[in-house]
Amino acid sequence: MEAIIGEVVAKYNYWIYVVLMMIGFYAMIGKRNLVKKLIGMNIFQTSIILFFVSTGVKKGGGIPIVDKYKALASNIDAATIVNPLPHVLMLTAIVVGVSVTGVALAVLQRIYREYGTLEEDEILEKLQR
Amino acid sequence: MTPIVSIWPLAAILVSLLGALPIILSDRHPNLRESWTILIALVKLMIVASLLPWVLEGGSYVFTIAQVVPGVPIELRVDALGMIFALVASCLWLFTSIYSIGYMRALDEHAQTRYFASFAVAISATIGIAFAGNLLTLYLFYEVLSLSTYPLVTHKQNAEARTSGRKYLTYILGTSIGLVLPAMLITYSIAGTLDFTTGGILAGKASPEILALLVVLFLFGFAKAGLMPFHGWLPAAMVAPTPVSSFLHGVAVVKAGVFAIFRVIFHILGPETLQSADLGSLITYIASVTILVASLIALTQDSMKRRLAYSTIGQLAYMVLGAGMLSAIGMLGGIMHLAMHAFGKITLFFCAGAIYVASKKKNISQMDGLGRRMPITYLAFFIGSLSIIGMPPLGGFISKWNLLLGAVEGDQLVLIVVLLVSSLLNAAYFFPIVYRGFFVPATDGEEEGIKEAPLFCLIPLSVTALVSLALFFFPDTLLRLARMALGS
Amino acid sequence: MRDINEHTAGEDLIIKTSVRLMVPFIQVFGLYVIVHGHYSPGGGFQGGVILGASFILLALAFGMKASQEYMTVSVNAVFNNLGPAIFVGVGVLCTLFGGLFLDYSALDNLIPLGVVEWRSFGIFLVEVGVGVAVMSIMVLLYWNLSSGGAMDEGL
Amino acid sequence: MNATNLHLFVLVVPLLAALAINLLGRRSRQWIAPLVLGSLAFSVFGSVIIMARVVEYGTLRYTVGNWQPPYGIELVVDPLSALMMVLIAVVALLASFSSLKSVEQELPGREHFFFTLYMILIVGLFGLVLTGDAFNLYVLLEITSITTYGLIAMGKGRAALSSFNYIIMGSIAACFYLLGIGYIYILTGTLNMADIARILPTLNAPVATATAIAFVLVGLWIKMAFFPLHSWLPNAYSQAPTGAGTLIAPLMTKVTVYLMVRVIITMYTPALVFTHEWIARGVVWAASLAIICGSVLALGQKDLRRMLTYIIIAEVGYMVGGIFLANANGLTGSILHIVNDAFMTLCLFLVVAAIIYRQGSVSLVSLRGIFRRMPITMAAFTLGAFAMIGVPPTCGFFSKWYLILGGIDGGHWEFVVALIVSSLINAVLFFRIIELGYFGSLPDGDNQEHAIDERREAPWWMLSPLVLTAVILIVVGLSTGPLVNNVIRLMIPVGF
Repeated sequence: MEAIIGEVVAKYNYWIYVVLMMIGFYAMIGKRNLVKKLIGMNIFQTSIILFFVSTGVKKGGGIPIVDKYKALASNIDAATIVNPLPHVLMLTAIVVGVSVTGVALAVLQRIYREYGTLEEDEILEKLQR
Repeated sequence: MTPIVSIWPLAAILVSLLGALPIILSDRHPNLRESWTILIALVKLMIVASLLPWVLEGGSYVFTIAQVVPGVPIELRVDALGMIFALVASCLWLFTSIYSIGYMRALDEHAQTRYFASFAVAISATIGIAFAGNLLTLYLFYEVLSLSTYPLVTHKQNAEARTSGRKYLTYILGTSIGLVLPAMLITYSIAGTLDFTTGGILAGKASPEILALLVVLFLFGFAKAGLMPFHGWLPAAMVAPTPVSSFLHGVAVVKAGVFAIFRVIFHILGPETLQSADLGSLITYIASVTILVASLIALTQDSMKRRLAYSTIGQLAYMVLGAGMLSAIGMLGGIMHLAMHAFGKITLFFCAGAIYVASKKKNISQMDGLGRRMPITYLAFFIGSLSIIGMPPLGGFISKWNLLLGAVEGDQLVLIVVLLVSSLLNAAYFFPIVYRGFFVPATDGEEEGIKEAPLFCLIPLSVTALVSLALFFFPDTLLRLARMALGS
Repeated sequence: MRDINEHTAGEDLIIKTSVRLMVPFIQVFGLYVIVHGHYSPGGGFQGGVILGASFILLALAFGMKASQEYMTVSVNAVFNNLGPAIFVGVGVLCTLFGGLFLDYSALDNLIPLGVVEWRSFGIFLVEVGVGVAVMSIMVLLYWNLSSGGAMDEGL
Repeated sequence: MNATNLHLFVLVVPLLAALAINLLGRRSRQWIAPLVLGSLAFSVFGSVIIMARVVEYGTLRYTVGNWQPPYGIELVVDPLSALMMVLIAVVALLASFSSLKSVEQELPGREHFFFTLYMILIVGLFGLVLTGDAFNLYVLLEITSITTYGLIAMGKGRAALSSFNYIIMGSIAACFYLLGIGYIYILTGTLNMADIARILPTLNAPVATATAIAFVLVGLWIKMAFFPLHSWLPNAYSQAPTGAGTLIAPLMTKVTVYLMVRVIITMYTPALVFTHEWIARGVVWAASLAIICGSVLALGQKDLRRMLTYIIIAEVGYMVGGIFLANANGLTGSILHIVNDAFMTLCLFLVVAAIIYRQGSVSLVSLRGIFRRMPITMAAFTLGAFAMIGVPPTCGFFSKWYLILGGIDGGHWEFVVALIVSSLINAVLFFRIIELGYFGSLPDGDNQEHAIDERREAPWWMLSPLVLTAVILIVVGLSTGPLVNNVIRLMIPVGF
C-alpha cells in the first residue's frame, strides 16, 4: 500500500494530468451542451499542457534566464535551471488551442443562429423534423 | 527464334481504339461513320495478317507497353495461339461491321454512334487478349472487354436490357475480380512471374492442392467461357442487337474466356504439371457436365437466339474439354474448335438476325415455311449448323474429329460417350429449325411480303458459311498454327 | 442577453475612466514586451496579446464602435496580413541574400551591420511581425465573436 | 533565388498568396483566380524540380535559420516527401480550377475568406510533408485542421454542426498525438525525428515506448478516420462547400496516412512498432473491418457525395492495413495507394462539383439520365469508378495488386478477402450510379421514345481539370513500375 502511495505521490504530475484529462474527456463525451463540450476540450488541452510543462521541472532549478556575460565567462550548469523547451513548445500549443477555441466559438455562433439552441438533443430533434 | 520487338501488335490494338474517335466525331454523318468502321476493320485485318508469315515461321513479336509490377510488364507477344484468335476475331469483325450496317439501318436503331464506338473498343480489347504476353496483360484487356461490351449488351436501354446488363456485369466482373484476381496473385506470389511460357510457370513449385484450387479459380473465374454454373449471363446477354450477339457472344467475348483458359492451362499451369497432379479429369468432368446440360436446355428453348446461346455454352465447353484432355491431339482439337465454331456460330447468328430483320420473328415456332422465302439465309443456316454438329465436309468436323481422337487415345470412355451424345443433341436442336423452314407450310399466308434481308446482311452470312465450308478443305494454316501453339 | 449588455456595458463611469487611464500604459507595456522579446523574457506572442487586450478593453468599456475608431476594420485587416508578411518577408529576404530561410546573418549582405548584430536585429523584426499579427487577430477574434460576425455593435 | 531554398518557396509562395488574397481579394474578386492559380502553378513547378533533384541526388536536408539539428527545426525532403509534395501541388492546382467556379456560385462575396483558408490549408499540407520535427508536425497538423474546420463550416445546412463535431474529434486526436510526443520527449530529450529514431532503440523502456507509439497512432487514426474512429468524417466531408470538398477529400486523409508512414518508418523504426505480432495482426483485422464496413455503409447512402465519403473510410482501411502487414509489398501498396487514391478521390469529387454546379444536387435520384446531360463529366466519372473498382490499367488496380500481394505474403487472408470483397462492392456501388445515369427514367415497353435531354455540360473551368485527372488515372497506372522502383522502393526500410 505504501509503495503505491509513494508511487502516486512521486509522480503526482502524471496523476493531475490524467485526472484533468478524464474530466475534459467526460465533458466532451458526456455533456449534451455544445459549449460545455468545448470547455471540456479546453480542459483536455490544458491537462496536456500542464503535463508538458511539468516535464521541464528540475529539483532546485532556477528560471532559465541567464545573464549573457556570466554565461560567456563561465559555463552554466544545466542542472541548475529548468528546461525551457517544454515551456516554449507549450506556448505554441496554447496558441493552437486559442485558435481552435476561436474557430469553435465562431462555429457555435453559427449553430446558435441556425437552430436557436446549443443543446445537442434539441438540435438533433430539430434536424429530425 | 528470338522474338522481334515490333510496334505492330500495339498498332493492331490501337487502330480500333483510336478509331473510336473519328467514329464519335462523325456522329452526324452515318455514311462517313460507317466508312470509318469498315476502313478500320480492314486496316486491322491487314495488320494482323501482316504478322502472320513470321509467326508461321515459328517467330514471334513482342512489345512492352509499360513496366508496372516487377517481373510482369504490360507486354504484347504475338505467338501462334494468339495469332489464331486474332485472325479469327479481326476477320469476323470485318464481316460483322458490314452486317451491322445492314442490321442497324434496317431496324433504325437509336444511338448507332455509341454502338459502333463501343464495338471498336471491344474489338481492340479482343485483339489485346489475343496478343497479351502475360496473364496481367490478358487480365487488363479482359476487363476492358467486359466493360466496353456493357453498353452494347444494354443497347436497347429498356428495363429488360437493364436486368440483363446487371446480370452480365455481376457474372463477368464478379468472377474476374473475385476469382481470377486472387488466383493470379497467388500464382504470382508462387512463381514470381506471369509470363506465358510453354510448359507453364508453376512446374514443381506448387502442391497439387494449390494447383487444384488454381484450376477451379481460373476455370470458373473466366466466366466468359460460360462453364456452368457461371453461364447465366450468356442467354441474358442475348437481349443485345443481333450483330452484338453474333460477334461478341459467338466470337469475341466467349472465345476470350476460352482463350484465357487455354493460356492458363498451356502456358501458366502447364499440361505436364496438371497431368502429374492428375487434374485433367477435373477439367474434363466440369466441361462434360456443361456440354450435356447446355445441349439439353437448348432443346427446350423456343427463342432462336436463346437456343443459339445455349448451343454456344455447350460448344465452348467442348474447347475446354479438349484442353482438359492434356494430350496433344485433344488440345489440338480444342484449339481448332475455337476457330471452327467461330465461323459456324457467327453464320447462325447472322441468319437469326437476318430472319429478324426480314420478318421480325424471334421464336422458332413462328418460323414455319420461312425457308422458302429466304432460301439463301436458310441454306447458310444449314451449313452453319452442320459445321457446329461436326459433319463433314465442314470445318467443325476437323475439330470434333480431333477431340474424339483425343478421347480415344486417352481411353476415356466417358468422354467418348459425351462427345457422341452431345453431337446427337446438337443435331436434335438444329435440324428442326431447318426442317420447319423448308418443309412445314406457313400458316395463313402471313409470310406474304417477306423476302431476303438487305444485301448488307446477306453477303456476310453467305461468306462466313462459305468459309466454314472452305475450312474443311484448307485447314492447313490453322492446323499448323495450332500445332505450333502446342509446341510440337 | 445582448440587450442587457448593451445597456450596461460601458455605462459605468469608473470603468470608463480606469480603462481610459490604463490603456496607454498597457499599450506601452505591450510594446516593451515585444521589443525586448528577442533577448529577455517576452516576445511577439506575449506582447501582441497584451496589445490586443488593450483594444478589447476599449471595446468592452466604450463599445465596439469606439474601439474601431482607434483601429479601424480596414487597418486591422492590413495588420492581419502585414504581421505574417513581415515574418515570411524577413525569411524570404534572408534566402534572397544567400542564406537559408530565416538565417538572419545573411542580411548582413544587404546592410552591413555585422553578422551578430543582424542575428539579433532579424529576430527582432520577426517578433514585431508576430506581435502585429497576434494583436490584430486577437482584436478581430473578439470583434467577430462578440458581434456574431457582423462586426457592428458587440456585447 | 537560391536553388537550395526551392522547396521552401513551394511552401512560402502559396502562403504569401494567401495573405495577398485576404488583403486584395476583399477589394476585388479579380485578384483571386490569378493569385491562387499562379502560386499553385509555381508550387507544381517547384515540387517537380525538387522531385527530380531528390531522385537524382538523394535526400535533401534543410535547417530553418541555419540552426543545426537536433536543436534547430529541420525540413527533410526524402523521396517520399518529394512525391507527396508533387501530389499535393498537382491535386491542389487541379482542384482549385474547379473550386474557383463552384465557390463563385456557392459563396458569393466570401470568396476571399474561402481562398485564404484554402491556401493556408495547402501550405499546412506542404509543411506536414516537409517537416522533420515531431512537434512541428503537431503544429502543422493543427494548422491544416483549423483551416479545414473553417472551410467545412462554410457549407450549408448542417455543416456547422458537422464542423463542430470534427473540431471536438480533431482536437482529441491532436491532444493524443501531443501526449505521445510528450512521452517521446521525456524518453529521448529530443524532438527531431531522425534523432528520435537514433535514440529510441538504445533505450530499454518498452512500456513507455509502446505507450508513446499508441498515443501517437491513435491520434493519427482519429485524424484519418480509421474505422471505429471515423464517425466525424462522412458528415463533415459531405456538407462542406463543394469547392472545399474537392481539396479536403483527396488530400487530408491521405496526408495523414503519409504521416503515419513517416512516424512508423522515420521516427520509430519498424522494429519498434511491429514488436508484437498480435498488435499488427489486430490492426490488420481492424483495417479489414474498416474496408468491409466502409463499403457496406456506402451501399446504404442515397447521395453520391455521402457514398464517396464512406468509400474514403474504406480506402483508409486499405492503406492502414497495408502498412501493418509489415512487409515490403504491403508498404509499397500503401504508399502507392496514397497517390492513387488521392487522384481517384479527386476525380470523383470533381465530378460531384461539376454536377452540383449544374443541377445543385448529387442525390442518386437526381442522377437519372445524367449521361445524356453531361457526357464528358460522366465519362470521367466512369474512369474514376473503374479506378476505384480496380480495373486495369487505371491506377487503382496496381496499388490493390501490391496490397493483396502483401496480404498473401504476410498470410493475412482476411485482408485479401476484405480487399476483394470491397472491390466487388465498389463495382456494385458505381455501376448502380452508371446504370441510373445511363438508363435514365425507364418508360415501359420495348420501343419507347428516347427523350433527348438538353446537354448541359459543366463549364470548361471545371471540365478540363476533370478530364486531365481522368487521364492522370491511367498515366499513373501505367507508370507504376518507375514510380515504385525509383521512389517508393527507396523508402522501404532495410530488412522489411
